[in-house]
Amino acid sequence: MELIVAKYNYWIYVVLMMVGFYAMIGKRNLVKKLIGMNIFQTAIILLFISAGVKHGSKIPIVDKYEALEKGVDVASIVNPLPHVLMLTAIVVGIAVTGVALAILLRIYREYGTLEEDEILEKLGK
Amino acid sequence: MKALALVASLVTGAILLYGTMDFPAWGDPQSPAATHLATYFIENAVEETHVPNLVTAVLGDYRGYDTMFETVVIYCAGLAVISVLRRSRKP
Amino acid sequence: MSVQSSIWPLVAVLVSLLAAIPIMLSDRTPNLRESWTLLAALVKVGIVLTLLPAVLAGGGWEFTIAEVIPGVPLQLRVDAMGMFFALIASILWFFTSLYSIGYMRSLNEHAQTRYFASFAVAISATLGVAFAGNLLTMYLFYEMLSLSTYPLVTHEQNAEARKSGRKYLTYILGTSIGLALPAMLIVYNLAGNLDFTVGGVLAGSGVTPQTLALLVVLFLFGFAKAGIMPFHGWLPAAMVAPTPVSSFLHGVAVVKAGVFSILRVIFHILGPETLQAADLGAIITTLASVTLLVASLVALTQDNLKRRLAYSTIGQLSYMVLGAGMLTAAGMTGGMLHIAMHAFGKITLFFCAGAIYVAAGKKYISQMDGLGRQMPITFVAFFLGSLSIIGLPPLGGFISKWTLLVGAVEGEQLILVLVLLGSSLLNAAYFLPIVYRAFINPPPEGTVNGIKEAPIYCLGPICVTAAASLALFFFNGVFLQLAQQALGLGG
Amino acid sequence: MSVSNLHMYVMSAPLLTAFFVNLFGRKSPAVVAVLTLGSLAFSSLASLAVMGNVMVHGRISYVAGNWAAPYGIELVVDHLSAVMLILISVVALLASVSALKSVGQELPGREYQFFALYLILIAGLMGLVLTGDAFNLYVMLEITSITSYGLIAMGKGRAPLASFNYVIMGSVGACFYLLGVAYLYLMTGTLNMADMAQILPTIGGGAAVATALGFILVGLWVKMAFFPLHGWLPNAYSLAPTGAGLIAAPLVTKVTVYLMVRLMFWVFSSDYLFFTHPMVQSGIVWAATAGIICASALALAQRDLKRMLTYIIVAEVGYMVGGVWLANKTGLTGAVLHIVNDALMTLCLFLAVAAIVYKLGSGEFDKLQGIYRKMPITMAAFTVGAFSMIGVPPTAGFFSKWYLILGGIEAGHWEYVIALLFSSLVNAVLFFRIIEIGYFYKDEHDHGHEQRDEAPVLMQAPLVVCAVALIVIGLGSGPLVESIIKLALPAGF
Amino acid sequence: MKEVRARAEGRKIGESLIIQTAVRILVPFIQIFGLYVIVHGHYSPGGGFQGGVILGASFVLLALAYDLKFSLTHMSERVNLIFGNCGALIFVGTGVLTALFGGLFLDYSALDKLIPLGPIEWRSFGIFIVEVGVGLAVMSIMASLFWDLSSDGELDEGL
Repeated sequence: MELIVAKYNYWIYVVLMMVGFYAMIGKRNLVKKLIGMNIFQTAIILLFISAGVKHGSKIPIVDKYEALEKGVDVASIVNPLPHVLMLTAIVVGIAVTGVALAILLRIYREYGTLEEDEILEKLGK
Repeated sequence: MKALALVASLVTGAILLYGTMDFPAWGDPQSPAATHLATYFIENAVEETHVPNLVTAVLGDYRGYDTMFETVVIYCAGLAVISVLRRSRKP
Repeated sequence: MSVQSSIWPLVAVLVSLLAAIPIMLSDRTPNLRESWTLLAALVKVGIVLTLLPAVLAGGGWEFTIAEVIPGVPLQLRVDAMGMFFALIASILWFFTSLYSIGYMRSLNEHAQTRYFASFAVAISATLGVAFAGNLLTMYLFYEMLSLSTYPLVTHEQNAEARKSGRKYLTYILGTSIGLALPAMLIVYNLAGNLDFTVGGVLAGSGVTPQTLALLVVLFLFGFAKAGIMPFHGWLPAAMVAPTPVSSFLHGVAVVKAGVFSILRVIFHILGPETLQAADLGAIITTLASVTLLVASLVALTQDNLKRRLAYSTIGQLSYMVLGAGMLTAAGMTGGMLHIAMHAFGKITLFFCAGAIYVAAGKKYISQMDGLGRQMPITFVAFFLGSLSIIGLPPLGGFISKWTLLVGAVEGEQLILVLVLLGSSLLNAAYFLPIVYRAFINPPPEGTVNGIKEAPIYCLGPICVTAAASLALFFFNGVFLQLAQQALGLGG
Repeated sequence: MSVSNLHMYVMSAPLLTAFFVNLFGRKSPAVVAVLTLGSLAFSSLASLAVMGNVMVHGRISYVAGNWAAPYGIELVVDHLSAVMLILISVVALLASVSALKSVGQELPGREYQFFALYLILIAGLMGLVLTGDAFNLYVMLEITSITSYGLIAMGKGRAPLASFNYVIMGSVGACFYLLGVAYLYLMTGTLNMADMAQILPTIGGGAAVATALGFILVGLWVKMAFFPLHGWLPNAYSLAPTGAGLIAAPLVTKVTVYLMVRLMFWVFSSDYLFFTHPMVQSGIVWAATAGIICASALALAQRDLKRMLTYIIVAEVGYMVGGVWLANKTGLTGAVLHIVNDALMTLCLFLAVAAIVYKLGSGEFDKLQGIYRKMPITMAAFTVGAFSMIGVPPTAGFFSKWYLILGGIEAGHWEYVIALLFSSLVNAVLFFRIIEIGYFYKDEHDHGHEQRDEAPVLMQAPLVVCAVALIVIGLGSGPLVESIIKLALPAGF
Repeated sequence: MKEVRARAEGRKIGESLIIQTAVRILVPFIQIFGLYVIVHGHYSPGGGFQGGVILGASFVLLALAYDLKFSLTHMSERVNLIFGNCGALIFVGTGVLTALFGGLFLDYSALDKLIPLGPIEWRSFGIFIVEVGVGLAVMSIMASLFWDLSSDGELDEGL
């Protein structure tokens, strides 16, 4: 029980991950698959961000001159690295989504539908 | 198919949860993630780059190489969308 | 004399491979094309003969092409055993080339350029097998031989030829990749190198008898060109090829390359003494004996002359393997000698079959009644060839079969003596009726009496090889000496 | 600065050129051609120089931005990555020569878009090879993926559908990989591979590390189309524009295999990988075995040249993964050598296919009758590539197979040995079927000499170079292994 | 796609005067704010990506309120392409430039040889340069993504 309370952030992300993953491989609608992919990525982003949290610390922006003179109190500042990584990951996610949407438009142009079953049916003909 | 997908995602989730057993608790200031690299960045970034926003400092300089490719990624995406969607025009 | 480094072995191997290029380029001018073939053949014989004296004197030649795998270079080495085979192959190539020209032109065959080019590559590969300095190099040329003969087998390009080609490749590539390659790797794993060494590279490597037995079986079947049953099926199928191909490649080069490889492996990789110690000769002799007898029996039932010759070849090949399997000095020598004797005898027979086809258009034995009267020279040569194969004096075949018998007696293997004798009887039973039919039976009524001898290009080589079979009874010193040197006996 | 920047130029040349291609290439394909070939030629030469540097100075640790290793992003230039750099740039150069023609035919007027993506894909692959940072690897992985998605979706007909399938599968792979990295980051607090390798033994192999390893592996397997996660590959590569197949087929899967090797041996220790859970190790070899056999069998069922080759690629991935997981040096040597050889032989075959498609419009078997007489040079080179695939000495393919089989024998994994032999035989059947159709089928209508109708010289030249390279590399594989590949293997393994 | 467009035209979605005017007034402020976010990334949350997205969003807003062609009159596709390329070029070019000036790749302090500001100041300034590059690229790509996706690659009407 303690396990769950102390680490509930992991539980949340895993649940989100499962939702996304299920949508990616289980749904028959191509757009839903894409949405699943986004949920999956969000789950990972949450994991990273939650790893950066330190209780009782604030955002990683310091006063320049004060910092140069006195140094920075490490404990008071949140870990900036996951934020950096996730900025990158978000951008990558956007890029993939954009390309995927473009491809979906092409598919729609070709088959007039985005349901996998219907497309397969048309291909079968 | 759907049942298979459900099982697959449940199994994946279970494995991931199993992996979290070793993890530090949420917000633990002593966790490896919060101590190893992070300490260095917090202590030295301002001094070494004169940028008070640590995220920007790390993003633009320490991990500038990453960021460069991040830009390339988004550039690629734009390019890919154009090349996928635009129809060939007669010159 | 010791082993010297020299580029000549490589030249000997490559000369015909390189000749393939001008042959292909002179597609439109047949005369020029054929002169390339003959030129290359002559050069090749010349080089092999110049290399001979040093080998007879106990020396050798060596050339390393590239170090491809640690401890295993691509290396050519001319030793006694290789020279033995190279001598036969290069001399017979020259005559086959002459014969091919006559045969192909008489029948006005298509795609002659491809034919001659493939032929050139094939002989290059054969010499490579002969001169290979280690197992890997031999394997390389062995594969090259398989691939270059494929277009020859499929030459006709009809459904039957394609089917035979598929069968040929399935057997040959299937066994060489599936069986010989892993066997080679196991040897490499055990010994750390693959050099041919007198006494066997595995001698003293502490190989267990079980592994050794596995290796023997893998190699024996892996070199399926030797036609050990049950991997013999490709040989009768490959008879759809033009006769010069059958005669040279499937009478001499290809099949002998298989036998040669097996002998090489037994003598210089596994080692006769290692095999003896593990008591594994019996596997080889049993397999060979069965093939020998079964093939001879099947040959009896064949009406198509070339197919009968093919089954005869399968049987005769097993003689050689049988000799090696006896693991006695005389037996092994006999096995090697039989390579030479059978080569000259069988090529004569195939040449004759081709000549009959060119001159009379007949493929089946039952059609050959009285043909001997119209084509006396051909059938006399045929008679001599068959006597040699049967093993009667005064022909070359007698020498090798006699040595084999001595080997069997030496090894106190009575059954093998019986097998050898019985099989010779069978040989007689499937060859002599043909001769009888041709000379004694009257020609069937109503046949047009326009059949003459084959063209001189065909007839010449026939006479030479038939004469050679005869001569080998008296002058076989070179081959005997080479065979004994290869086994590390005597000289 | 004593440290050489050469490898950075190798990578940034195609990257910078991509922008210029996109800016100035709209009007004339000639500009595109000059820029592309120029930059790739520069990269090829420079990568050779990088190799020379590495041979002299050993491993070069390069930190982008001049920040010490775990804080900045480390780039690793050692023998292994130098080999890969050469491979990528040379393959890309050869492929692009041919692709220029083929894209000009299939996507007229859109060369600049195609080649901008193409060049970024190459830069991304080089980045993948160079990086020593686990997260940077993810970014690079996505660059290569996004460009491939785009390139593949430029094809006609069903190509977008195949591409979308690839998007989903590729994203699953990338996400799994990122999850693995996240777990490692949470446990070690670092993203630098060398740093991770130092920290991991101190924290022991607990549940999180095992999970991380598992997810990283599965993620990469999806990306490299390791059976049974290969579903996306055959459609994607066979329906893509020919020019895209030319670059993706030889490189993408092979580079991913390289990544697996890099992550396995430079992050996790071989002890941890192979001896903590021996069942896993042999299980993966069995999976590779199954993959090789199934993919080979599937290849037999194809009636189109491109599709057949895609299944062979899947089988070859099984070779390499199996070789790596044999847990001995010979197997690993074989796998690394096979990365190089397989890239070249796949390139050779795809170049030939590109030439055939250029002339005939498709690579269906029925159309191939009499092709040997029409395109003798192309088909001769194709035959060399085919022999290499089958593993006929002295072509390169034989020697890597040699090491792989030897590794299998040493490790006692006979099933893997048998699978390799089986796959070689299947390849023999596959290719001789084509040779038979192309060479020995008489054309029903025309008995005379068929007209020579070769592909353009620009498509033949790289093909011939590639075929010759296969033989040269085969003959030179001894020195190659001794002086480069041996040094490229992880130390202490 | 056609039906959607026809419906949109029929009902004149987006042709609302209130919205159009509001957007007209808002867009310059949005753009200035975007620039601010880019430039002020050193001192507050923000930076190239965030600012670039805001800038891109201003064009998206224009296209939504009016139509696609209108937003193209403000920023033609050609210019947009040049912006995108230049943005990425600035970043990669900076990297190559630092290498050419004898430093390691992306080591901004190496540019000190070009204009002596002091290595650490150059780091700060280098970050600024690349952030501007990122901002340009992201803006252009965001706009381009929207244009292409909303008009199915035809760049005519939009949604």
